[in-house]
Amino acid sequence: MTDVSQPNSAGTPQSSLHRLDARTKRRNAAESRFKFYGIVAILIGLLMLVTLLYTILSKGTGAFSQTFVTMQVELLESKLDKSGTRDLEKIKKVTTFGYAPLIKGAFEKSVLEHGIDTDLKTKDMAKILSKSAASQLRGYVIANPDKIGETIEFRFLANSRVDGYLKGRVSRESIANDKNITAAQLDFVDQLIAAGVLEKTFNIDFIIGADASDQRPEAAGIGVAMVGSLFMMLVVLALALPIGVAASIYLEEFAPKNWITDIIEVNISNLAAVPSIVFGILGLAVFINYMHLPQSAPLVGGLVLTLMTLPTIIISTRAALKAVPPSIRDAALGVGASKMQAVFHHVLPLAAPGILTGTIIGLAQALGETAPLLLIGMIGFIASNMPETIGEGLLSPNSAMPAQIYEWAKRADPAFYERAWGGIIILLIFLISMNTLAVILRRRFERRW
Amino acid sequence: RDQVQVAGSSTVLPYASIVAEAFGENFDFPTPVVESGGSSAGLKRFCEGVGENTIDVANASRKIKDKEIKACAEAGVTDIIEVRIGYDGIVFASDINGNGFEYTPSDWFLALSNEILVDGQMVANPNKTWADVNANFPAQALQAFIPGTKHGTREVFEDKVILAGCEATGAFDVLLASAEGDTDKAKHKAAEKACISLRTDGVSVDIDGDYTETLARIESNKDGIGVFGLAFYENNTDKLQVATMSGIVPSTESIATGEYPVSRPLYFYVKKAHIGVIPGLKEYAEFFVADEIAGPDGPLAEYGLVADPELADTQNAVADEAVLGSNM
Amino acid sequence: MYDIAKMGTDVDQNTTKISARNVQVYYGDTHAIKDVNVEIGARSVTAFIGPSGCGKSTFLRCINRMNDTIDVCRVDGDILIDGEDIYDKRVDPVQLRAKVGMVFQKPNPFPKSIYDNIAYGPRIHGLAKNKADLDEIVEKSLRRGAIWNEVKDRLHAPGTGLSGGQQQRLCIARAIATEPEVLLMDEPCSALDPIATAQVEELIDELRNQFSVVIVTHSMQQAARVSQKTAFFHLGNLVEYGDTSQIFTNPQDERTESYITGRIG
Amino acid sequence: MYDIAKMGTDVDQNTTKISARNVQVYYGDTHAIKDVNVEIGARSVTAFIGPSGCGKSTFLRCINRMNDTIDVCRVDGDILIDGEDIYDKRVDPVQLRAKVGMVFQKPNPFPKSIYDNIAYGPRIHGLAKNKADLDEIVEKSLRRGAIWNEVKDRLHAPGTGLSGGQQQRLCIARAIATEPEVLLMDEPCSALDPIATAQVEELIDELRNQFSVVIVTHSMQQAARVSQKTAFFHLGNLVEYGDTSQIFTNPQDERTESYITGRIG
Amino acid sequence: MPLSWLVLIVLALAAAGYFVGRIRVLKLAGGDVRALHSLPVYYGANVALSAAVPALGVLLLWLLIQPSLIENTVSAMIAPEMIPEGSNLNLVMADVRRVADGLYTAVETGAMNMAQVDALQASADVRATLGELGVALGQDVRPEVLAAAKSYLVASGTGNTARMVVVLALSLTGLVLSMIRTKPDYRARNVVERAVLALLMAAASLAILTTVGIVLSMLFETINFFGLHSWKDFFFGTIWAPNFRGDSELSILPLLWGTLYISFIALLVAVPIGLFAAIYLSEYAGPKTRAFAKPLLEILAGIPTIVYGLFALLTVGPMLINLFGQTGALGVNWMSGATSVLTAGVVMGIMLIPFVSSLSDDIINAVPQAMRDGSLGLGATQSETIRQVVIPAALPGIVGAILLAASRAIGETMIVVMGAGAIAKFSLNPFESMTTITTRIVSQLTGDGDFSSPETLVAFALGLTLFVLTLGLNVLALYIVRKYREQYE
Ligand SMILES: Nc1ncnc2c1ncn2[C@@H]1O[C@H](COP(=O)(O)OP(=O)(O)OP(=O)(O)O)[C@@H](O)[C@H]1O
Ligand SMILES: Nc1ncnc2c1ncn2[C@@H]1O[C@H](COP(=O)(O)OP(=O)(O)OP(=O)(O)O)[C@@H](O)[C@H]1O
Ligand SMILES: [Mg+2]
Ligand SMILES: [Mg+2]
Ligand SMILES: O=P([O-])([O-])[O-]
Repeated sequence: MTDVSQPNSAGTPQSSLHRLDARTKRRNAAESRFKFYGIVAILIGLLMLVTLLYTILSKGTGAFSQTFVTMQVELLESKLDKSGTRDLEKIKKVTTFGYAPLIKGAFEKSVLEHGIDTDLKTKDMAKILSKSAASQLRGYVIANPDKIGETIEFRFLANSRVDGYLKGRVSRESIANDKNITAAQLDFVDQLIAAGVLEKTFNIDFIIGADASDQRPEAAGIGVAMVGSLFMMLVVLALALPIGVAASIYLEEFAPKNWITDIIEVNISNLAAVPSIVFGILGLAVFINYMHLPQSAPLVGGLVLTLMTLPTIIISTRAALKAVPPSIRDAALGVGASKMQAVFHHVLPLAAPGILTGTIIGLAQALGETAPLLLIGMIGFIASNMPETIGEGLLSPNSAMPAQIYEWAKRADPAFYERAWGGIIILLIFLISMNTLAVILRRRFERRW
Repeated sequence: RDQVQVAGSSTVLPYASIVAEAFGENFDFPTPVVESGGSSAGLKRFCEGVGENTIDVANASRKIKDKEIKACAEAGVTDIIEVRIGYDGIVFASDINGNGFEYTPSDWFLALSNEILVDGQMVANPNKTWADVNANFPAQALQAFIPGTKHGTREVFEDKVILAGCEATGAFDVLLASAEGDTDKAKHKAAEKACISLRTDGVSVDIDGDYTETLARIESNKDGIGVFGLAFYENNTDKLQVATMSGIVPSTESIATGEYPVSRPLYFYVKKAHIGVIPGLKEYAEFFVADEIAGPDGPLAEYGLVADPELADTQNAVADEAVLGSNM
Repeated sequence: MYDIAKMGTDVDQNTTKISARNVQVYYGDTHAIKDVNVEIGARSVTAFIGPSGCGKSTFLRCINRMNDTIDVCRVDGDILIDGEDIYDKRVDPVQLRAKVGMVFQKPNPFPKSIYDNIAYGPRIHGLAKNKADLDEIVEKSLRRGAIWNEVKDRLHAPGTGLSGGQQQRLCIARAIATEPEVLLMDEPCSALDPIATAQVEELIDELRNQFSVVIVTHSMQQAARVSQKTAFFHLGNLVEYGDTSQIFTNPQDERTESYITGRIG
Repeated sequence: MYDIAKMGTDVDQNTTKISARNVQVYYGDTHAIKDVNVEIGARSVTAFIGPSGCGKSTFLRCINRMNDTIDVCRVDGDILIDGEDIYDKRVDPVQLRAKVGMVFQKPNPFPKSIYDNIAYGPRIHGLAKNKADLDEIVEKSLRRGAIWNEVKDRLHAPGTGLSGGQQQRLCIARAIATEPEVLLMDEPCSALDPIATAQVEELIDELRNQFSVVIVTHSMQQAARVSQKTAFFHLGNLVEYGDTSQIFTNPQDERTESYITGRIG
Repeated sequence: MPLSWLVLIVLALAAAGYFVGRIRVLKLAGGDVRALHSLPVYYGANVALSAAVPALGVLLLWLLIQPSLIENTVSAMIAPEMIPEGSNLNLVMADVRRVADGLYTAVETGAMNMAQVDALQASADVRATLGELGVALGQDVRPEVLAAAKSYLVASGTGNTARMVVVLALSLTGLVLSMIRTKPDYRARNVVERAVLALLMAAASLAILTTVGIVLSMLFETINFFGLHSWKDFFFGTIWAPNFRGDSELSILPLLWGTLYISFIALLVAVPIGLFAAIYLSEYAGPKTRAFAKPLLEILAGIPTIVYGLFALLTVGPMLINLFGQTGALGVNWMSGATSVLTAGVVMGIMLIPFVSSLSDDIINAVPQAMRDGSLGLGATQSETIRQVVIPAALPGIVGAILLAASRAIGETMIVVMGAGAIAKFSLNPFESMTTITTRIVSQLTGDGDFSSPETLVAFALGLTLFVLTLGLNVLALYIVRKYREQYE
């Protein structure tokens, strides 16, 4: 038979598979184009990510190093304890302003010791130091009153202009109108560098320290805010996870399908869309004004963020529960487990990785949130000490990392700007670690059954 | 609670934070907590009531309003101590490498107002460049970054610059003549309102953020002129050059003497009921206005606060715990 | 292999274990089971056969009230086990299901160890006084599930790591562990290969010494091999019920005949 | 009904349409198809039977290279259609699949209207010049799919709203609409009720006048009813291939016999 | 007894009940678990719940009701003529409460005893005494206030004692009753499970509670706002121009327009990029690429929005000017300022990419393989399959993802503040500055205006309106998803 060569229908004339017809070629081209769009889309996304990360890194790494001046300071008894009784109350009477002569003295000594030739007055020399130097000295003296009269080596922060000079942010041209620093002072700085008195090193205080006022950018650190964020995250984790999981279990496993569950469902997805500032309004009204919880406290921040994160956790937990195959539920029911037992013994453990992923994403979102904190008093100048107990950590005033970054970004001294970006780097390290954890969990537990 | 709790104006915040920090260093009291969030939000929380769970001090970049005093009283906050700490200078600055300007209020009115007076008629503002506004100026495109309507600075800008310019150019009289209203007062108000209505074609850009944002705008648009606080300008002299107003260079001195016209007073308010209850509250208030802090040589002035020539009166008032309305 | 003639030798199949009276099942508006009456004997294997969608699974799931978990499902009529109505208000379905075990079409071991798979039921029903007791129950169940030898060395390996046939026998062992009186099996071999199927069938044949086994199958060969009684369902009706040998050799109903001879289904 | 004797009357079945030579299929390390050689005739129905997991579906999917979509799947050996190697580099699987249509086990209409379901293939292959042309193709395909009468009044209703049997016939009509030369069917009736099955079988019987049909089935009755040739697979091997009548009445291989008589599978 | 002690005792009773219940039932069953209806833990839990739940419930109610009861009795003591000029009963009562609170603290800390409190005279400096204890009083205490405060204190003292007795009694009764009921055939599991179910239900209702809280926390100020400002202007006006002098025009429409426009542009960026990325990841990419690209893209969603704001201001704005500005590369002079709807929209779009891509990727993956097989089997190319079969099938889910992204866009603040400017106006030109509802909420709330002026209160009206709008959007989304869901199942 010659069946094979005969056209068997009107539409497709018998053709060799080994030759592409024009239409197929066209369709294949469309195919490649389509795939190309996909690659381009991903590349755009990744490019944006890289640009953002590059911007952040290039602007923020400077915050991790700082310029220090190392000097011998004589703790003059004549200035600090005129009576000589070492009575702490009397020593405390000397305010930080009273410590200025000590610093001037230290400069005098340094200049002599290193044979630096300068016309600068000691008062102007002292200006290259941070304003925190005096309080650093005072703090030391109050802690060690017996050291009065001795000469101790101190490492002082240089002020932000000097630090900027070492980091290339400040130049001799740029300070033309700057009343905070003069060219002569920069010359002096150069001499100090040559003498090895002044150097730029890694600055751990940025990571563990507390905020400083607008005049002392060099002394500001994000550590306490980090602890504030940590406590808020603890609250969120402790509340949002159990409540979110409980709500999801009810909705997914037990709730009858009726209008009440519909209302709850719409509510939850709507809460996910409520601008975060509105949660701040809610927090102020309910937790502070009505329940009288303390202001600026991480506890309140955590509660507000809990309400904000709940929808995220509920939505992803429900998805995780839904993904557990019904056969597992049947199996449990089949051996006589109650529905509650089936859920708690089998479904929940299987959904755990999904739930954790959702929780981590929710936490990450909460970690970066600023607006609601504005209304419950966690933005501003909150230079608390590190909390010592958990209770104190929850209840004593504190800031949070994004709030601190936001606050720094607004301040006048450009040195704060660098710190804001540095803070963003730390925040991002947290976020990326959390994301990585989520990915690892997802990968580790994905479809084990 | 053992620390003083302060909230309010973001303009006062830097000064308050400098004081709070020094206070914490030199006293045995813990460092006060100073929140930002705006004068209005601060006063609102101030007027929430008395007690540990309310704030002790509200910072404000304006005087408390009568309505607010009333709302305070309704919530039991009756004895309020008003403390004026100094003045905030408001300056006009542009990119350091661009043209310098010497303004008068009229220039700003002619640059930004919605309608200006041309040949006795109010017409839609036709000016495109500074040269159109004033022949002495270079032909640089008009672009102004002014505080958004939420900022107190905006009110000062409108009052002391635009309105002054409106009157100086004669536009005010024309507007008053044609203003609608039953009473003189209403007419006056309508004319003022017309004066300060600014053009919306993108020449004048409201900045709702902070001065950092204004600075960033100028950096990305070199033609822009921005409105800044004096303190902010002084910390960024490497990027900005300041313009004079009516021939006066803004500085803490020229503002303190009143030569430079554009400035506003800064305040904080203390709840008398909390004095003696919250440890360190009175000490904080006194420390804030002490000469070594708020005086012309103190750190606040160094940072850019215009010291109050009548600081001594304020110090006495704080020491006496004189409350609002007591001298009326 | 399995001989149909063997059936007659059984003792107990005349004692009624389960009896259904006028059972109707609705899924929302669909009438899935129409007026079924049937008496299922103790210690015997009963097969439900019929074309796809005829309601075999539905009826099977009525017997241990697994249908309760389907929102839209509604059951009318009575089902008595040992003379007690299982749809009575006083009956706790959880307790019922401990008494009426179930094995599903697709093997569904818990993603836990083999030991825990078996121990789960006894644990939640408090069947073991102590660990030793539990160990004993586990071993006994695995032995009765004819899988002990294959898994005794890896009781703490995951149950999901077994082959399909092993998994299904594990599931049967799991169902036996709670000491049920009735064992329901919904197409237990449809996911298995021939060798695994043979093993499970052998097991079923042993189980009927102790349990009343009801098995749904789409394979007439299988029904013929393992069951003593067969019920033929068609479009929700129980068309014919009787001794397996009789159903396959001499069906009374025309529809049964068409089905058996391969003209429908 | 379908008569096995009918087979001999067909004309074309000796013309080879598809021939497979030493085909091996691997899923990763699993050797799923072992050295299969087979010649499938034009205009006839060929049935693949065998126990579950023996590789029927795998081999079927080799014929239109649907296996390409499975990452781990690797095919060795040659498959020729009309003498051309379909695994040749120059062959575009897209073109191939237009020529070799496929119907799946579970009816899978697109979530579109009935009309669009059918028109989908002709549209992407540009088979219709205009709307009227397309309408005609749709009507013709639905007629050949023996479902026209049931759906002609609701062509724009969703295809997913049909009953299972209707859906499966819709899928067949959809496959025919692109004018393929070979039609592969993987257990097309396993999800259907008996009535729907009968309709589909009737349809297959008609289709063989134009197409070369290859059908996988788990039901030997079905194979006997619809096919002219039967291939029996076991554990990845093609054990026996020959005329259906011969395979069912006089199998050569022992394994085939065990399967047919119900001792395995 | 302080409240915390009471709670602790009840909890301790519950804990004890748990163990006793367990032991008792095992004993009754002769140590044989098999003789029990439920596992022993359930009997224990049942006793614990009976001891704790009713008692704590009553305690909670008590805490809510007692103050208002006492308030009523005490306020009867204050005769109308005792209320000073310009004040009202509420204010006086607030004073009474504060003084009573102070006295309570004094007694509690041991600074005074009840006798001393009784002896306290208004003439004595009550304010100073209490101040030392850390209790702030607004003004000196008047005699009638002190008297009322004392009776307030006494009443609440009595109330507290009664509370303690009742709560403990309830707890013990619950304990004993449930112990009596504890018999081997008692259905302890069913009871406990019902209680757990109630807990789960309560957790789910928290969402509703939050909603109610949000609405309530904004409702009163919104009503105040509408008392000061015409609702017609707010909803139907066309100008947004807050003004310190008062008498501002505050209409939501230009803000709504800005919100929608910016969100629209954001979606215009995010949806195609996100969708194509999702398609590539789920349909083309190998598992390795997917495992690597997906989490990387998700980082975009985690970057704090303030960073995006700065990115808009410093990078994207100037870049757009370089393209569309006067001296730009295109030479079109369409754009004069770096802040525009386009700037904010583009940056926001970048932030939203992962919302669309990750969710859509999951959804596309969930489309049954049978759909793809059906199409491929007809000789469709992969892209044809995706465009004509997979995407339509996944559409409801994709719409859901887009709606989520839209919600985020509507609620976003920082990017708009820094990228779009602060001008409220109606314009179609994407190169102009505009602003959104959310940013106006923040700026009116944190601004310098009088806090009881309409210019500040408008924030609450805006917030509530936005809330209602998004609620509507979500109802719509639910409806769409319901309507099209499971079409392919
Ligand atoms: N959950 C459900 N909701 C609605 N209808 C259902 C449901 N489960 C089954 N049905 C319908 O009830 C009828 C009987 O279904 P059932 O599953 O009992 O059949 P079956 O005999 O077990 O079929 P198969 O051999 O395919 O398993 C069918 O028409 C089916 O469509
Ligand atoms: N995607 C896959 N990946 C790995 N192994 C597979 C895959 N698909 C099938 N297999 C294996 O290949 C072998 C043959 O499978 P195939 O699906 O071809 O069997 P079948 O004869 O069609 O069985 P059934 O009657 O159950 O459909 C089986 O062992 C199966 O487990
Ligand atoms: Mg079934
Ligand atoms: Mg198959
Ligand atoms: O924060 P301010 O009130 O000063 O603008």
